[in-house]
Amino acid sequence: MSYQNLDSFRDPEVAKTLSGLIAESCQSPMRIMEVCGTHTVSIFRNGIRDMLPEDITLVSGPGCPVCVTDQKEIDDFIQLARKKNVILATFGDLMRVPGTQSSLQKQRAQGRKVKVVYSAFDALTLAAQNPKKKIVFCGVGFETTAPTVGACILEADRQGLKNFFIYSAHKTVPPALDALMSMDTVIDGFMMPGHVSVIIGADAYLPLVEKFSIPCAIAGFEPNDILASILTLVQQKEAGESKLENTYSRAVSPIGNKKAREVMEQVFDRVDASWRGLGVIPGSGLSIREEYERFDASKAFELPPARSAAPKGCICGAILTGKKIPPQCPKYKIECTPTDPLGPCMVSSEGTCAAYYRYHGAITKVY
Amino acid sequence: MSYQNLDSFRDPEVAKTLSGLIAESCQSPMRIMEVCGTHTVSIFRNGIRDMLPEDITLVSGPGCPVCVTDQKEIDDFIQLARKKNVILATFGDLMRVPGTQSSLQKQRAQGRKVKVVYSAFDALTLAAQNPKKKIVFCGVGFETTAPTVGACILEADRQGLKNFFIYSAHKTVPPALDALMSMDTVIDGFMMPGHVSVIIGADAYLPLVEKFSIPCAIAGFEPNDILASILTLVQQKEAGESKLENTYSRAVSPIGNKKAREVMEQVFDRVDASWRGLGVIPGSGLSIREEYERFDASKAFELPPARSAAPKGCICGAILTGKKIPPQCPKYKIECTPTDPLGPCMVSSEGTCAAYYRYHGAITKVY
Amino acid sequence: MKDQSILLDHGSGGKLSNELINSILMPAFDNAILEAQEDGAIIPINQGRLAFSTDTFVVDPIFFPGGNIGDLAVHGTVNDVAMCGGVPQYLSVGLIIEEGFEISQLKIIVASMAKAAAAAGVRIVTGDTKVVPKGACDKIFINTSGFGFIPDEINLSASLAKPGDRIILSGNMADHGVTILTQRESLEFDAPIQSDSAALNTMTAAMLKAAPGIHVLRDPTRGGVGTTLCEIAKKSNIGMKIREKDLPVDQSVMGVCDLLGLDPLYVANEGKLLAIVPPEQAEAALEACKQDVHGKKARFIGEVVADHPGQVVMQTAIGGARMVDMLTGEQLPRIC
Amino acid sequence: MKDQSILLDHGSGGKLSNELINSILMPAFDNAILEAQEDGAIIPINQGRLAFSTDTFVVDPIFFPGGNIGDLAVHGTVNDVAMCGGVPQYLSVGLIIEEGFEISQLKIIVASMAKAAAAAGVRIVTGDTKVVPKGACDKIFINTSGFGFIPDEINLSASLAKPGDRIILSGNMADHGVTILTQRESLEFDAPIQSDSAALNTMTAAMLKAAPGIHVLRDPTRGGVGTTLCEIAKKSNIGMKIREKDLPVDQSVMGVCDLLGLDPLYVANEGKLLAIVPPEQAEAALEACKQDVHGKKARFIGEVVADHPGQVVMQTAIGGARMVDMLTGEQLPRIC
Amino acid sequence: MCLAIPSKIVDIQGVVGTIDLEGVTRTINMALLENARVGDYVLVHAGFAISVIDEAEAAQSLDLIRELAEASLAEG
Amino acid sequence: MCLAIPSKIVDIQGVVGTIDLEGVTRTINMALLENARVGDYVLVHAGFAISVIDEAEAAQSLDLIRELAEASLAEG
Ligand code: SF4
Ligand code: SF4
Ligand SMILES: [Mg+2]
Ligand SMILES: [Mg+2]
Ligand SMILES: [Mg+2]
Ligand SMILES: [Mg+2]
Ligand SMILES: [Mg+2]
Ligand SMILES: [Mg+2]
Ligand SMILES: [Mg+2]
Ligand SMILES: [Mg+2]
Ligand SMILES: [Mg+2]
Ligand SMILES: [Mg+2]
Repeated sequence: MSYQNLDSFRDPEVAKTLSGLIAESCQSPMRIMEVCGTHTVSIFRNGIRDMLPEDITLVSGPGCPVCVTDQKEIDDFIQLARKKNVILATFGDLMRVPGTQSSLQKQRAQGRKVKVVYSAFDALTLAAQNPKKKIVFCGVGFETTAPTVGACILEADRQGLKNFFIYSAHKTVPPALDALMSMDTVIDGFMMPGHVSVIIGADAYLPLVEKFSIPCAIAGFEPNDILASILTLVQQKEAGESKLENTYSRAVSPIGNKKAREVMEQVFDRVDASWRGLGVIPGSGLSIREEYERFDASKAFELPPARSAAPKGCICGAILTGKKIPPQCPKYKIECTPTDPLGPCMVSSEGTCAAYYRYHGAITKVY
Repeated sequence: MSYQNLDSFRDPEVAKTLSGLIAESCQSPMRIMEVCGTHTVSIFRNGIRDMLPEDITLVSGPGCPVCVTDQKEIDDFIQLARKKNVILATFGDLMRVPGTQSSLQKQRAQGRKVKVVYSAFDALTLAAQNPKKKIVFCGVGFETTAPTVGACILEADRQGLKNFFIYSAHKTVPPALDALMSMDTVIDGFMMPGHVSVIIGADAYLPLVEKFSIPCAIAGFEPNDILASILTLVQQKEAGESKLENTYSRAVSPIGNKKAREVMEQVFDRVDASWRGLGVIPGSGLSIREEYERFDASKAFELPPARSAAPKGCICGAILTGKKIPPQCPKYKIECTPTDPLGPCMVSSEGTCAAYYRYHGAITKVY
Repeated sequence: MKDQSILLDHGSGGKLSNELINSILMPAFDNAILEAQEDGAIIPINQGRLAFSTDTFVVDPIFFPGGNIGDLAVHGTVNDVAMCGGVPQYLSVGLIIEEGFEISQLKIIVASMAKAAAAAGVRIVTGDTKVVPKGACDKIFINTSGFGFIPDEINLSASLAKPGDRIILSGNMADHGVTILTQRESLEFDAPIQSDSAALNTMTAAMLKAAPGIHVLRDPTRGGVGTTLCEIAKKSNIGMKIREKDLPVDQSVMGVCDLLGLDPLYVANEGKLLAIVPPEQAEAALEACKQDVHGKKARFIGEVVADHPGQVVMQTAIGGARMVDMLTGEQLPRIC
Repeated sequence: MKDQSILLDHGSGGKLSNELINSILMPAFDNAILEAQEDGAIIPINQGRLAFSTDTFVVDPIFFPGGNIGDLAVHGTVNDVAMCGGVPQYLSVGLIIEEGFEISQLKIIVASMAKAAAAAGVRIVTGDTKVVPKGACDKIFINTSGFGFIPDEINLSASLAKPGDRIILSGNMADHGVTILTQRESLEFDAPIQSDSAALNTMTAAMLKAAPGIHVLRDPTRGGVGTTLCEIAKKSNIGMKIREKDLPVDQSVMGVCDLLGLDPLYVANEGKLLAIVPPEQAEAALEACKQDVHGKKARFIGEVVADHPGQVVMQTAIGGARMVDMLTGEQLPRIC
Repeated sequence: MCLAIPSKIVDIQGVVGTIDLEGVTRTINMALLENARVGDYVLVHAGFAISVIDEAEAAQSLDLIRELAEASLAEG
Repeated sequence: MCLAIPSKIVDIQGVVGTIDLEGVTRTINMALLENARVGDYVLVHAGFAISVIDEAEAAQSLDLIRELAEASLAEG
């Protein structure tokens, strides 16, 4: 698997064939939800919408961790940045997300120490190097990311670090999909998140497929991965089938990454969690277990309940559940732009509204 | 006493008269030492040398506190600047003085916190405003300055400040003059430091006058103050007299400022002190009394004896005792300039070598 | 402007930069030459016109593979003058140095400036040096300003692109920005990549000689190729079509972009240009560009169209289409 | 240079500044126009000459009685161009802004720049904006560069002073430097003084019209009148005699200087000039200067002499004489 | 949702691995991956290796896609 | 040795005095000086008033100097 081989998954001839097959197979309107924000971005960046028959509608799901992070959690990150002696470490994704009053970017401009890291492990290193500072890492992400944070907590424990803290806003995908299907959403098929699946394994979706009888395909992130998964979804639907197809078998096994899951289970408890737009979903959150609670920023710091209020007029909830698309939001492109985002779906680089804004002009089929 | 009145002490007509009288009175060579560096600078800045007969030689004495500060004390200031959590507060005068290895200016360039203040009281304010920092003030100066520092220690005591420290390198003038006269120096008259005299009072010099039978005049700092004092010194010498004349009676009384002396005595003990160029002079230093030793930086901080070495080839000692003038130093203007000073006499703005360098060209009598 | 305080993004070369410039600076300094918002000012003089430009360099780290803040500062202004069609001749240098900065480093930087100026055939004719207290600036910042006369027959402006024009990019995208990023402490890459920092005035002179009818020259610095094309599309009120497969990126640079989630289309370049050329002179312009030592990988990346004025559309490598928008704020390493 | 690292004094406008410039920058950028070390570059062009200058402004505080960093930045470069005999016409602006800086403050600064530019009759025609992370600069720094054409009959240079010339100072010394000092937190003065920051191009134009034979114009900024005179004496290899009694200082300004132990001769000015004028045009030049709103207190302060070349000698107010040397490093408040 | 890039492992020292991505190298954490070996391609997410790419599966997917393509070309 | 400048006291509040030096005002510390009153000229050294200028003595010195001057002028 080198970049040479990857090229096959990007081959325009193959893409043309796949999109032709999709058009051929598709006989009736179909709404496919790509659960994962990275899929959303890949679809837009590669211009895939442009290659699909009009009958196929791609709707974006709740798979951008920044977008589904609850307003209170964002406000807590901001409260943490304001604490004395704290260096807040975060993935770049969170920097611009508007909290009720401020954002991490604005906190930094006011002189708070906010540091963008590429890995939770970089935050751990920061803690080891700055024994007099408290390093707090903003833990957001799904099953792909949570084990990396868990591994850092175990390592901090081994090193005996006393100045390393995690605020865990991690969430898990299957309960959210279950909740979504139980709502009044119209989804005819799921494109499943490839890298969450790497960890949880393909089999983790079997209960969902069974319970809701819905076509599902696990997809990689190259354009032809995505087209292939759409093709299988269309074929299933047209054949009246509801299966789980794994079109990303080079990375996703039926059982996933057991070691990563063990780390996750060792460090986190499953708890109810509040998702933006979806409300509280039972068992969908990961909180730090009692055994490691000395690393838990939500316990180590006083975080008086802020008056968190989701941005007025933002229909992120409807967007994240696939009920609406951004152009249906009255704020879209008017009061809400990437420069001045109102909701997180506009700020996250993989947020649905941002992707629409950036890549989706009036112009399609121009070539 | 407004600036209008001050003008009389700067009147060129008066100056011309006085210099004429000096020339008239002066019948034989005379070496007058202006003890005080501020006199040295005033003499140069006003071009007074240019107005005196050739028979009169003005030599500069040990009255620049920066110049006579022992190398070890300078090195201790630098050690203090290097201490963690310390803000070193200093009069601007000390910033550029070369220690054995570095200077405060260079320490600041390396990121140490060194702050120029106008008053020791500003350092006290700094301490009150920065309770988590230790503020160390570099105490240099003679009887004029020591009471101001003493008053700050009393105030710090009253406020209960725990983060305010003084390194006392203060010195007193009469013992130094006594020591000087006991050396092989040729001085025919003393121009006494006006502002030290403000504190210690004119009578403080009577023992010296008596012991060494030498003409003395307390002088103010306006050009005509200086000329008038020179005139009285010349007149004394020509008359074979040895008196103490107070030509600065508008500011200096026979008994001086009792309150200031009380503060000084309350806070400081008289101890032996090492003067650059003069060596150890008994009873010429002021160290903080036991009662206030919690404010004593030399006790609060560990200051391992540095290998202090006076700059090689610098003849500051001979300069400060009036034995030589800067042009007689082989380093003067060659290896030693205000830009790259070798000794403190070149760096202090009232240092003799700096004054010569700045104001004393080959050119005199050009107008 | 909605924000109350300056954010880093206001300096990103993207939309917030534009907003700052347009809502605060332009109205204040209000004049037609400035409003043209070219890379520099084009100034009519008694005989002929002058190109005049300024840039301040605050790159961190100040030494990086492929150059340092000194030669970068020379290249930057030389290029901006060249993009106006000027023949850069004279530069000024304004240094801001942090107290405590190593003289040895200053010497290296200044030597690089001198070398870069000599190589570009420009002279540094006036300067200014300020030293600020420790902590009041980050090591060293350099401003360069410069000007040069514009040959009479040359007329360049971002507002002159015409439908039918072809778009040339002189080489790989994103080398500079990615190089700088990989030098930051926390990212710790070991990458065989270096900044493309270079003076392009020889290239522009050759191109303008071969194709004096060139409509637009621009160096896609902050904001990258994507933002620069959008700016031109908006100013000329034309559309652009570009082809993803023709946008050259070094494979190592692409590797870093993939890992950090960056789009090379929006990453800074310091030795590349975009040329928008009427079709009849396009081949000649490309050929001249390719002859230059910094233009070997030059190629056509797209065309100007009458459709969708103000918008840049990209044919993706797999045959789809998507809009290319301006960069919003500095791209940050991300996991999503 | 002996020092290993940059000290604040290297930016003081005094000797260490000169040492830095002469030992590091000049050799590196090596060219005759730069070596002239005028306030800006004088550049021969096809027809005529251009004056070109740059300055970076890092004043702290950024707002002060009499102005702010914005109008100061315009005045500074306008004046340097004017001191070269140029008629300032075009300016560039390079902003470095600290993340978190208040936009409202930026607006005020930029408005002041615009006002100052309009008042001076110059246009800001190109610019650049950089934002650096919080802590990487101190609020805002501004570079301005500018140029203007020099009328054919004018020939100014610090190397052209001739024995017999008379020396004009256009007003009180030290207003700017002392104003800035009194604004620093720890000094806490309340003083009815303000910076003299002003554009002097109207004054220079009038003076050059009345006395086209003027030999030298200089604005005594950093380093003050004393340092500027020494520079001219050295470059022209002539001596100067000045009279202390004719050196005007505001009484309040003198009060602050006395209290802090500063010599106003070495304190910065931002709206004053020194003119060195052949005797036959001296009265006309002084008269023109006095007619200007910023030159009311102008006077002769001394003469150029053939004696003691390279040295400035002052007749003191009480009738003595002393040398005037260049400033060594920034003057600090002192007690001795 | 989760950027993860396939990269080649060129060194493993305990939990510290080194990846090579077209000449760019960087250390990553291997704590979440068992059985990875030098020479393997792994997916890297946020500085951690999370999965070994199964080359056989990759080849199989490609074959499948190619077959589809050829079938379609034959048709077309 | 010790710069000290004569300045007029325009206000005293406890140990805090305000001096006026040709329109420039600054607070100074009066702790070292007894009996100073508003209107007095004092010598200020390093932020502390250290001495009241005795105007009578000043006048007397001036008179003395002026006498000398006049005597000399008369001679010359
Ligand atoms: S466009 Fe903006 S306001 Fe509307 S849903 Fe998206 S983020 Fe919310
Ligand atoms: S000239 Fe320099 S070396 Fe000589 S005595 Fe003075 S300070 Fe020392
Ligand atoms: Mg520019
Ligand atoms: Mg540029
Ligand atoms: Mg300058
Ligand atoms: Mg720094
Ligand atoms: Mg440019
Ligand atoms: Mg100037
Ligand atoms: Mg200049
Ligand atoms: Mg200037
Ligand atoms: Mg620019
Ligand atoms: Mg700051």
